[in-house]
Amino acid sequence: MSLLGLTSQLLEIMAALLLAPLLTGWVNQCRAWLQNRSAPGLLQPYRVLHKLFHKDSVVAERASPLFLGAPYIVFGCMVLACAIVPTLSTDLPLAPAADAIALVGLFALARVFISLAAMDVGTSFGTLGARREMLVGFLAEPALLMVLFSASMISKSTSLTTIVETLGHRELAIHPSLAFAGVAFTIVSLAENARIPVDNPATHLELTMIHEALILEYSGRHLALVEWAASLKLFAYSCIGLALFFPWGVAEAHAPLELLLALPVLVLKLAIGGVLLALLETVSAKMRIFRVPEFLATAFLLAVIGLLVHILLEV
Amino acid sequence: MSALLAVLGVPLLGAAVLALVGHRPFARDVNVGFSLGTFVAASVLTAEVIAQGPQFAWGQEFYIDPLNVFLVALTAFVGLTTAIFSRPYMRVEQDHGKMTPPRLRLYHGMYQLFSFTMLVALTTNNLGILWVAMEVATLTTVLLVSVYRTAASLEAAWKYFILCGVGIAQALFGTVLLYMAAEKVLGLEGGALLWTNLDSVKTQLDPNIIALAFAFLFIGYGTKVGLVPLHNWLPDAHAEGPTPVSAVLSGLLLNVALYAVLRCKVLTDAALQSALAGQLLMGFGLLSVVVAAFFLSRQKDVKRMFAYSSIEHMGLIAFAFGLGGPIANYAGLLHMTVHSLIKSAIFFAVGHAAQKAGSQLMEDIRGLIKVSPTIAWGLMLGSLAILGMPPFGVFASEFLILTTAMRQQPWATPLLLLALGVAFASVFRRVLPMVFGETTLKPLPHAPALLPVFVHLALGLMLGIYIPPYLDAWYVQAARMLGG
Amino acid sequence: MDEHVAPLINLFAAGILMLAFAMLSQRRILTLIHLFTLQGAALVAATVIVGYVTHQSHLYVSAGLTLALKVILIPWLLHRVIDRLNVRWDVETLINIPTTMLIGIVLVVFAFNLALPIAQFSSSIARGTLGIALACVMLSFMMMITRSKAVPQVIGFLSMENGLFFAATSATYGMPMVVELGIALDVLVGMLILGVFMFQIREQFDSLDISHLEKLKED
Amino acid sequence: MTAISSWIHLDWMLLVVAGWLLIGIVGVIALRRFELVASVLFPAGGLLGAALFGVAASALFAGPQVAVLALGLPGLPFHLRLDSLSAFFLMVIAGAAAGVSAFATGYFRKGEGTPPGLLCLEYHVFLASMALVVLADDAYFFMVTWETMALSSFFLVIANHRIPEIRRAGYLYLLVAHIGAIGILLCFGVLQADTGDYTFANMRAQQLAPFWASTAFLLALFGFGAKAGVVPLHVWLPEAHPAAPSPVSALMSGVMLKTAVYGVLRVCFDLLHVQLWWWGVVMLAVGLATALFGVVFAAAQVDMKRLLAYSSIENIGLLFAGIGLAVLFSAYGMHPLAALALTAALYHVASHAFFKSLLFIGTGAVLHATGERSLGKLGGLVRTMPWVAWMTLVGVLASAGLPPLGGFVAEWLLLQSFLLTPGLPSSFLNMLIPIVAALIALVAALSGYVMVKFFGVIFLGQPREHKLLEAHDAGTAERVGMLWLVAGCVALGLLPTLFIGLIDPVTKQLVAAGLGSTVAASGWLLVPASVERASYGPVLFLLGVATSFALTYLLVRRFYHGRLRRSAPWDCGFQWQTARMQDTAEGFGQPIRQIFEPFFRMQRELPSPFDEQPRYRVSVGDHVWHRIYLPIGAAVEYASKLIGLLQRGRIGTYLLYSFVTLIAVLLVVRP
Repeated sequence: MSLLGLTSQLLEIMAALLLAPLLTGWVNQCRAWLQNRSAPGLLQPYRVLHKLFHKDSVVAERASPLFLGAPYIVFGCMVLACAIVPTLSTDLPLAPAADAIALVGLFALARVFISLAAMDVGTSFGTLGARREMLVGFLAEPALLMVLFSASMISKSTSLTTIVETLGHRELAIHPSLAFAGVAFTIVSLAENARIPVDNPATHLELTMIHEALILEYSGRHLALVEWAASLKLFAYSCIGLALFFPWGVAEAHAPLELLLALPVLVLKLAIGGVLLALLETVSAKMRIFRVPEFLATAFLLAVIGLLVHILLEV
Repeated sequence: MSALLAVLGVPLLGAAVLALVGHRPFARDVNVGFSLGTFVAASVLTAEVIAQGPQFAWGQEFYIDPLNVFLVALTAFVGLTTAIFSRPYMRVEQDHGKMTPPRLRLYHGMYQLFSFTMLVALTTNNLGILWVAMEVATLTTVLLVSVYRTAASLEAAWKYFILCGVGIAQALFGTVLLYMAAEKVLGLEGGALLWTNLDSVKTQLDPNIIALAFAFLFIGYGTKVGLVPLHNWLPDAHAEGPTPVSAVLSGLLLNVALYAVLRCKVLTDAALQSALAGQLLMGFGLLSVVVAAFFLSRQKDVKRMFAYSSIEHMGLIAFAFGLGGPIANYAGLLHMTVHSLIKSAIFFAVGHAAQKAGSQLMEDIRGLIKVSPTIAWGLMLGSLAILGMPPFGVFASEFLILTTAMRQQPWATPLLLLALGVAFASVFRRVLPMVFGETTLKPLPHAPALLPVFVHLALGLMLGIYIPPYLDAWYVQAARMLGG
Repeated sequence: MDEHVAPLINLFAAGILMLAFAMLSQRRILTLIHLFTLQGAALVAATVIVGYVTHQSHLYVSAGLTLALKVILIPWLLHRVIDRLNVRWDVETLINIPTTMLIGIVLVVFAFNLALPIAQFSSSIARGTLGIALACVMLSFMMMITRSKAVPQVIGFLSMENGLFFAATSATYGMPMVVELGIALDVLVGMLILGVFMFQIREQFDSLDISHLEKLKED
Repeated sequence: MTAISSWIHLDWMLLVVAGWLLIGIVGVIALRRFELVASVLFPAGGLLGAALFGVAASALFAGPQVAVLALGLPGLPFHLRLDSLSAFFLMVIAGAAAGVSAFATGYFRKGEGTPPGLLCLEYHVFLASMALVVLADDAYFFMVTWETMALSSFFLVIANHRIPEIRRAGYLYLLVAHIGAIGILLCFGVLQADTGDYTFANMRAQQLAPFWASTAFLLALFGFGAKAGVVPLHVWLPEAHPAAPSPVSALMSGVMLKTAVYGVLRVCFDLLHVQLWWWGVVMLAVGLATALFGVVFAAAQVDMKRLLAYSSIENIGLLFAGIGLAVLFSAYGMHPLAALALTAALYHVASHAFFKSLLFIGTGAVLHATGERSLGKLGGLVRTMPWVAWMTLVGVLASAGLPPLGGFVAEWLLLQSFLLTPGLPSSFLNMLIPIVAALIALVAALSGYVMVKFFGVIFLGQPREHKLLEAHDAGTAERVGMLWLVAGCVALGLLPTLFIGLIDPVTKQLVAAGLGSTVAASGWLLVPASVERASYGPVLFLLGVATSFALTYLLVRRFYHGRLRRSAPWDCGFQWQTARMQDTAEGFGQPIRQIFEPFFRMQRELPSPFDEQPRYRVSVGDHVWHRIYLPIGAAVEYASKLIGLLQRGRIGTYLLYSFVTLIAVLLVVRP
């Protein structure tokens, strides 16, 4: 629990909290440009959050305390997730609390709570959203686990910090298993963050919405927290992607100087990632809900094949 | 010596007395009195044998040793409890008009005569007298089975007489051959029919004659034991007679017949120096277990179902004795005891249940537990015990049989597993709705005598959990005598 | 004296076998009873001769007993039953007579073949009779199987008893007295009970055909 | 009796068992007196359970203790042995039993079918026999207690026997249990290797040839699998558990299935000393098939107790897979990895016992309050039954395997044991490992789906029946029982190092290696090998989420405001919402039925366009029942019809049988 470790941990959490809405804003802007519409301002997400925090929170009469507590729990989980994934440095005191499997468990906990909250008020949209969220969840979670497994097979450990260190220092060896894992990971992150092929974040159309249906009943500060948690989740997923597939530029434990350098590198990588995500979204169209299981099943199989390839070729 | 006199004398006297006074209302109590006398005498005899070991009586005509003394005690005990059970049962039958005074007289007289013949068959040392006693036992039970004079009981009695008569005739031929072989060794006046003489000289007997003799004896007494190809008379006889008769038939007569087969097996094993007798017993035993199990599932009549269950258990006991070896013999003897106790208890409970429902068809007996919990629990615990659920004694012997069979005759165990499973499925599927569920029954006029049922179940439970040392010493001695 | 006694016993043994064969193939009930009586007489004669040769006094007693039972009492009883139940019809069999005869011959051959190894050792003068006794038992067994009426079945049963009795006397110079008495008593009481049953069957089904006795079966 | 002070743990345990039996007998005497049974006997049973829990925990570290009872067959008195394996399972049994007994005091308020005194007897005989099964040290005593357990639970299952379905369920249950027991009996027959000595000590000393050892293993797998509910033999479980009164189904699901797992461990590791590797592969295959089958069927159920019964099948599948992995590793001599897999399995035994009992008594409280069991008639109970709802939520989170609670730790350990494999000797097995890991991850995720459906449809949303509004919350006794089990789940979740320390002696006894030392060194963090390799700190995890929860709550209150207004639910502006507009249980399970179509045997009744009252009905059947059990039943019927021809009633044919047998025997005997 060195002082440096503490500062890097706090820095990382603050960076996550601040950069997440920025990343979402940036992706929306890129999408607007690609569809040649005039884009809302880069800081639009912050203004939305500020406005929502100010408004009263209107809640249904029959909502139970679970409904009121869920946003805080989901937000807390996402903050912990961002704290665990080594984005700026690998010297994180909170890291031993959860390794790769616990991270997947954390996302599962958040998903279960948001689904239960959606079912609490008892409207048709809430239960519909919960069912679809769990459907996407039960296929995406094992795929994500398999992706993390192939990475940890290479680095002989499941703790994220060790994975980043080992992948970061290896010479530029191309791991075929990581290639499979990469494709699988992109599919999973698209599904988990409710991006276009699986669910359209911007729409309220009953037939297609999954994430929006969950948070239909929320308003005021609860909606703000849930929106912020969603952008935090996107931020966490992109950090995981960067950590597994582009780990260079993350500060080591013993080098305080690199900490300062790591921030701009992270911002640059995220910007490129945002552009790629926007490009991917404008290219693909929304899938019918019952094509999503096949889509995620391919991700799951790709991840397992990655694992097999690792065992066959690399060990 | 005097104890044996009492054991045989009391039932004979009882038969005579009841022949005169059998039709009177107090005849039921006289019957219980005589059975009680026999039981007391039998227990005195048993105490003597335990104390002083095997003993002769009347110049070697009667011989008591550990093997037959526990059967004598068992016969006397079950005879007593059946007499107690038949008191209320016969009173209800009289109210229903199925038993008239003359029939009652016949019933009581024959009942005592039947227990006399069984005791003679068990204690005699002379194989000829053993055959005669078995023949008279058949005759008495034929009359007992046909006591109701209905078409079905008549048919059952006729078949019983013809089939068992023919069977026992084979046994006579076997005895003649045995006598012939023994006469060659012991000379003309050597008392060639006395089992003890035969036993002392059994290794010098001519193997060819003894093999043929055992074949006839096995088929003869096997018919009385009810082994499968020869079993056809058993279900009709046990189902059509009055329930006390079925209880005594299923509980005791089958044991006496198997005892006779065992006596001959001891001689044959020594004479042939090969396991032919054991293999025959095992083969027919296994066939009986499997075939009887499959008979069980289509039964409509409750007493007929439990008659088939008797065939299955006698098959299992025969298989155990066929296996040979100290543990298997021990298990066979234990299974014999527990089977008679539990099977007679079941027949008592079934008797009362059938009387309540007015019919023996299982569809008419429903939801006993609401009308009279004691009969219901008697029937449920009894059928669970007979199906080999621990902690009852039947499971103890099945445990020993199956585990020894697993290593000595592994090919037999899948068949046993199949048979026991099918038997459990069929019997329990019928008993469960009889005991639990909705009911249409009406209460009995007279209080049912359920003391015998629960005494038997308690003894069965005791034999499953704790076997008293002296009883165990008995079984071990008897098992060693059977060539363990 | 002994040398020409053995053929005499063999003669009677052959007689008993012939009568068993005749009964197997007989259609009419009255002649069936007469044949049974003849068989009883042959048995009595054989027992007397064996008793005379082996100086066994108790064999005379059992011969007398058999005479009283198998030759006088039981045939009289059967005649009474037939008169009271006015049974006059012919005895139809399940399978036709020639096939039963054929089977009978096969059984006799089998019985002889079976008894052969034992015959050499038997000390008694009548060695071959054991095979004949066994053959007679088997034939009467066959007769019981093929007959479909109560009376012929009873006669088959009794002729089987004759065969057994003959085996007892010929193969082993007779069993001990008390056993002989017991067997005779059994046969007598058995006969009484069967007679009573026949009356009841007749009264229950007003016919002695065994096909009525087929209701107790697995459906 | 030796002085009380010098009593060893085994004597205290026998005292507790005797106490249970005494309570049972007192119950029978006071047959119809509800208040005595409910307020005195059941709590006493619960206290005894708690006492046994303490004794078992302390006995874990004491060396093996042996005792002999005077009962039993003469040559074979009842042997008892308390080693760490039996102490651990006794702890699990006693812990769950204490909570369930406390709940049962409130539950058996009104007499159902059988008088409460009789229920009390059967209940306590059931507890006593489970405790003795784990202590038995010879084949005969084991079989006696094993089937007494089956018998007493059978009588409990048909407590209200007026309903035909319950009788049918009870019949099926006892039939499969009996056939399984015969299988186990034959396995002991093989193990005694013809020595005639049935004590486990003798069986341990036998060196069996591989053929006999494999037959013993397969028989044991069949016998114990029948009791555990492994896939082809599972048909009785979804019938029997829902039919039983809730505390009994809690005990049966949470605890009785563990005795089957104990049996497999005792035979595989203790008596057979694990010789062949393919045993592990067989168990893995069977375990995974059971797990996937169980969870997929759980998702498609509409009766809450059947849903939990199928979820028990799934957890048993995971247990068998964990044990299979441990067998595989120990067959190759990789003892530390076998210890890790075994610790995962044993940890899952403990956590499943607690959370499944909690869920079942939760449904018991709901059934007690509303009288409804089908999910289509429940809903919105979180408002009328808050206590039950929140405690069941803890059970739901644990069952779904979510991080801070016990379910996740077992799953984490199991997945770790896959990852830390340096590589098994045969390449085929190396291929196997990732596929098995993938399936386990899929099953874990699906169990989350099932639990959200279970909790959401019962407790959340609008009440689907009017009478649900008057549902009363659980009584104090019931709350105490549930709180004990909740404490168990939370403790198992947050203090893994403590419980792995308890499991350590068991794995040392079975596979001569343990996790205790490495785990103890790292204090709060659960570190199976080293921090760099893998670590999971549940307390740190919970602290992280809790502090961020509190911080956001305070900061929002500080910087903005906490105003809250209640109004009608938004629902995109649609005012006339009714309870029928929510998702039903069938609806929630529909995606799973669509994706895993081949698993189910579905009959759909679709209305034709001309129906006046169009009815849509789908019945979800079980292939195993129609493909295996019904044909067997038909075969037995056909065979018995054939054999019935033997008894056609003609005396001539009977004589012919006797004649032919005579000839046959004579031919056989002919010199």
